Amino acid sequence: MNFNAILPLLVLASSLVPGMIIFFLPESRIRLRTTLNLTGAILKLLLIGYMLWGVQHDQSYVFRYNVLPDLELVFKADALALLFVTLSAALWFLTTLYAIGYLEGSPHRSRFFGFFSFCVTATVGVAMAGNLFTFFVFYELLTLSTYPLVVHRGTAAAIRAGNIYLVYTLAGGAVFLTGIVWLYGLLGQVEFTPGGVAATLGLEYTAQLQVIFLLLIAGLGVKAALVPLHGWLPQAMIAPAPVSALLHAVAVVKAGAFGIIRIVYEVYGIEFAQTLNLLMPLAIVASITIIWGSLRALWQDDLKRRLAYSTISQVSYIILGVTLFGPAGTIGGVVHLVHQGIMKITLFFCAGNYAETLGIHKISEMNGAGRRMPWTSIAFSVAAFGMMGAPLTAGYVSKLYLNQGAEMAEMAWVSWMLTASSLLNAAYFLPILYRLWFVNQPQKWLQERIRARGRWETHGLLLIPPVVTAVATLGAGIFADTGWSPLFWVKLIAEMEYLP
Amino acid sequence: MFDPVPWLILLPLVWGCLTFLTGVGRGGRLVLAGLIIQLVLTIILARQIVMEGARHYAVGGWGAPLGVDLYVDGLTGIMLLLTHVVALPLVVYARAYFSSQAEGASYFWPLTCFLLAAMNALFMSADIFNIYVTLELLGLAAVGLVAAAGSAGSVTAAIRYLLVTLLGSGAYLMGVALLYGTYGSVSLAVLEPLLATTEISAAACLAAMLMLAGLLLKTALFPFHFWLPPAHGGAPAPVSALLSALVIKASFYLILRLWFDLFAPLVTTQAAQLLGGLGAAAILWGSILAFNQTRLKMLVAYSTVAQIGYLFLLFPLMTSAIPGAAESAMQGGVMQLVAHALAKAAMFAAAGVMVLSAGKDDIALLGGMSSHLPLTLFTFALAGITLMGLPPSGGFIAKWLLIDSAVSGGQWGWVVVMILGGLLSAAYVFKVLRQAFLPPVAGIKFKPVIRMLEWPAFLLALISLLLGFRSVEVLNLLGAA
Amino acid sequence: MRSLLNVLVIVLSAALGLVLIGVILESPSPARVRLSEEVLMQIGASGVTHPVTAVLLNFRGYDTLLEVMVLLLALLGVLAQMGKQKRENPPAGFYLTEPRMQVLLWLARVLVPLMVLVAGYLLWAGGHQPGGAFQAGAVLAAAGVLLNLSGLLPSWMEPAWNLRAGLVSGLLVFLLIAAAVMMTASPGLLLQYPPASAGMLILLVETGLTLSLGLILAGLFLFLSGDAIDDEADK
Amino acid sequence: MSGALIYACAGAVLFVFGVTGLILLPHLLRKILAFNIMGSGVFLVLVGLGQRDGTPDPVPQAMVLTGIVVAVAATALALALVRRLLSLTGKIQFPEESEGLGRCWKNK
Repeated sequence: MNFNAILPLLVLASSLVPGMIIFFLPESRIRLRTTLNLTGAILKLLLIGYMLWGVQHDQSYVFRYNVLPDLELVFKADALALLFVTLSAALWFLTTLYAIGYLEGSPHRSRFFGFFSFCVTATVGVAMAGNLFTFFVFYELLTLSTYPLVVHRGTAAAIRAGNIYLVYTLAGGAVFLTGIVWLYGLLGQVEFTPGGVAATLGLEYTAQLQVIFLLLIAGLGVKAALVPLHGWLPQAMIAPAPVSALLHAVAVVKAGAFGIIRIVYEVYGIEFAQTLNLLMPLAIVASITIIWGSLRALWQDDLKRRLAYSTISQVSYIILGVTLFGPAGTIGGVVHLVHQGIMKITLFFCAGNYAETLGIHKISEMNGAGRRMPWTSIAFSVAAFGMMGAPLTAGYVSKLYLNQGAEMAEMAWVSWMLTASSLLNAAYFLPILYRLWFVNQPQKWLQERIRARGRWETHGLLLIPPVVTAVATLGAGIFADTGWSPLFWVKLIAEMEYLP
Repeated sequence: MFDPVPWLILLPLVWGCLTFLTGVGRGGRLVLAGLIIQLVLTIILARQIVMEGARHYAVGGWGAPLGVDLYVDGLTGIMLLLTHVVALPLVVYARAYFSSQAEGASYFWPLTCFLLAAMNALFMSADIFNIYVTLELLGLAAVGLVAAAGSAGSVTAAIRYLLVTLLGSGAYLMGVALLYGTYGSVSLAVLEPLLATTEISAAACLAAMLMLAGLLLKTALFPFHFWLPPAHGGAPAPVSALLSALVIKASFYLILRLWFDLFAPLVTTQAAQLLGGLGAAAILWGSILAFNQTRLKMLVAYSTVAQIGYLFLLFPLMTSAIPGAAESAMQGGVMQLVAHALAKAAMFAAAGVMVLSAGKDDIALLGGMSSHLPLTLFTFALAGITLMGLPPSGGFIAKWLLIDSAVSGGQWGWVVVMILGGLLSAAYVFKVLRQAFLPPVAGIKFKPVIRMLEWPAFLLALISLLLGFRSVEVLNLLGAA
Repeated sequence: MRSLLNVLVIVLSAALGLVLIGVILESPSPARVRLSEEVLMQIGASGVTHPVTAVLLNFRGYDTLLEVMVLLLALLGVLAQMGKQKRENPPAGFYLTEPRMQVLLWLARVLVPLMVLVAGYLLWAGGHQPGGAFQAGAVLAAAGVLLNLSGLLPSWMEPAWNLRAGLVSGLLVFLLIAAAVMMTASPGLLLQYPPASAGMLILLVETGLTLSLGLILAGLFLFLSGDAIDDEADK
Repeated sequence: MSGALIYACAGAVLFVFGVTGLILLPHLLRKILAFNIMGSGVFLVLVGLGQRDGTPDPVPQAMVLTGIVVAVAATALALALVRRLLSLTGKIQFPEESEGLGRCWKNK
């Protein structure tokens, strides 16, 4: 076996192995645990960097293993996989830093970081899955490894949230499995291939393929939090902030959205999906989700819950982009996978900072926090403007392409809907920013746990990650046209999909 | 060429006698060494089967119909390997278990050796009367092990188990009598062609019904499951693990053999659908009851009732006319059997550790277990993954194959049952797991446990999980003819 | 509900009985194998002349091997159920001290030697007429029970090594011979007696079995009778 | 109908009686007796059917001998267990089951 084939395995192992070791480490081995975590994260980034370089130079990284005589486990680092892998590895690194600071001194950290690493392994597996079977394997592993993180605090509320999470995701997984097995029954193998593989079946299977599509999307829609399958997401907010960040920005919801991308482009193929009339219903569901999530966000006073509903809404931008037939829609949707990740993780990091530093959990308590925690609040503001689609931010780029895509697909109502959504975004983010910067701070903070020390408004490890991601939010917007932006990479992917 | 077949029967008997001679509660090390030898022998045998195919072994050199024949093929190889792979860690576990809790230890080792001997003999037998003797052996050994705990509850469970198993083998023997009376032989190799070529007689049909009914009773298929939970849930943990993982499978193995070989000319699609229906009922009802339990070991025992149901889905699935669908059904059923045996042994062993540590068998007392015994809880969770049929476990591969078979054969009802069953098993597995994440119940003090209790269980769970990656080998062995 | 179930069981059983009788009266399959003829044909090579013994200890000797194991298993189960209390100087048949029980005592003293003799005869006779190890063992066990009931033999406690050795000796001898014939011949099969020495080997197996079957069967009674006396004493 | 078949038919009747008793009788000693009756029934059928054409067949006779030993062993174990139950609970019945099959299906 050559090196290119084991490279995907190494990427998986770079978080799996540290995770397993950490799981069995005694609680007191803090330094060893931190070293393992960071070594793994950096190693993963290096490996991915190598593969990014390789893919641009026409290398292919494929690993195959027969689980059954006619069932393969395939890892493939294609362009789309690398997009998601890079996102998760980079954000994992930052989240690990953040979590080390966030959880300092709290109990059960070996367990936490163990499952945290498993969770990233599962995400990377989802990203690099080369066929539907492999995708499912890691999709379910993701469920299992995130459950202990959701219930990590061990309170009754956390257990309840965990139950809801399980009911949704396991039921979704079961539906997904049915669809997959059915599709395997029809096709024999369902390897992700640009342009899709289902078209070979021809139109006489239309009805079956439509039902299978419904099953697959229903299964994936749970994690992608499509309305009405989104109920678990706001509940899961009970988890510690790094977990929320991970669930919302990188791992869970993205796995769902990423799966939908794979299904539409590389299983059905966008043109065949259009022929089967599958895109329009999905676009409608995505649009409803976008509006519904934004509307619900308006009424939340709990900061993390408002962000959660915002996530529901924003992830559906990705799905909406996927359903817009034409390269611009594709670019808008796929690039938003990255952009939303960077922006949303910033917001969650900041929310965690407010809670951890000042005991602020509600928006009504945020008055004047901007002056007490300027860096956190600047990062928060940048990300919030990004979410609204303000120019110079990553969000602007996404919305630009989505609007173009709507035009190309001749779906004018989508443009209107996007505008409405942007207004709603502004409606629920601007009041927060107003409170942060323009309302005087109270006499005494609710529960000031971390004192400001000189320039450090909070723990250093809590501050650096949101600032970095906020800078990335601006960077992805300002330097969108350079060769190192997510947009550039996504354009490559779109070219492959629409290659005649 | 060295032939391991006779040694797999003789050796466990020798260990049994020797451990009896060494005295009460002693001989664990001997059994451990013996089992390692036997494991090597089964591996040799499995390799022989893969290379040279199935074969008969004429005990005493007479051959059927005069003498007793043994028969080994791929399925036999799988069962033998499974038995030893499960038993070996459990022996390590049992040594640690009985060193911290003496109840039920006195004749554990000889009884276990005889139990293993009985199973080896049963798996290899190709003679329906000889099978009867091995069934009785297995039953008596299992009852002895259950009763050894000595409490009123376990003695009651043992008596009930004994009576059920005697009723079952009585019905089986009546079937043997009818077959002998009609065809004049008890050898499968002789009977099979006779049944296949001659006109179907009423006696053969009745014999089939009696024998299968007796075996179903022993397999505890719904609605014959009533005896299983108290027997399996009340025994000492190593015994529960052996019984739930292996002993139940022995009678299922016989059903499989008889159904598809000897009685193949008699069985009808309706009968297969009936078995499937009972299996489906077992899955749903067993899972619901498992979820309702307040005692951990009873929960695990009811989960066995439910998991047995999956095995019976292969009967209706095998009737499919679509090529490949029947094959995947068989493969899926056998994978499920293997995966469940490994996972259930791990789960009972882990449950035993938790009960030992908490001092009482109560799920409500498990709070705090996640930090007190993380490895054991992890073991329980890994075993749970197999039972739920989630990837990458062996249980997942089994479920994949079964669902694949059902979908391609167009039998959608069973798909729904399997999906629902998976979700229900998640409900009862997570009922335990989430309790373990809660803070400890006030006033409870966990006793420390020895490491050697935790690792064998973990090993079993790990094998059940990684089985998913090695299923090709299992299916290769199964396919060896 | 309960009575309804009972009625159901009775009705089903009755139906089963009728079907069974019907099936029994049905004529056998024309392709029926005539095993008894086969037995008579091969009996010359079996080492014994009585057909049942030939089947039991040679043609289907494997069943018998397992059968000894069944008995041993039952004994293990019984042993595991023995009262855990330690008895000192177990009282044997204390309820037989009344004078009118003297008859039984006398009878036992006369009968037991005779029974041992009968057992020996049965063992020897098994080769050519009805008899054999199981019958002989049963008679031996009966002698033990009689001795215990008449107060001449104490109930057994947790067996010491010599008793344990006696209990498993039959099975061990059987296993040893089974393994020995397999290893000496080539290619040897399990329990494949060479025709020349089959008679001697079978007699050896049977002798071992008689002794330990007698002990096992007696043990099934004697290991528990002590508990009965304890319970009686508790009252 | 030959004499052997009469034995076999009697065996069938005994078997059915035994099964019914084993299921329905509440007292455990009776259950054990019923099991023995059931066993005897099977043995009669085995031997009776084996020599339906008049000539005795040694094979089923040997099998019955084996079967009898198995039944003896099982009976001994059952009696030992019942004795144990008696000394633990003072009853020779299943605790929760006063009569018949009934309670089998009730699970708590």
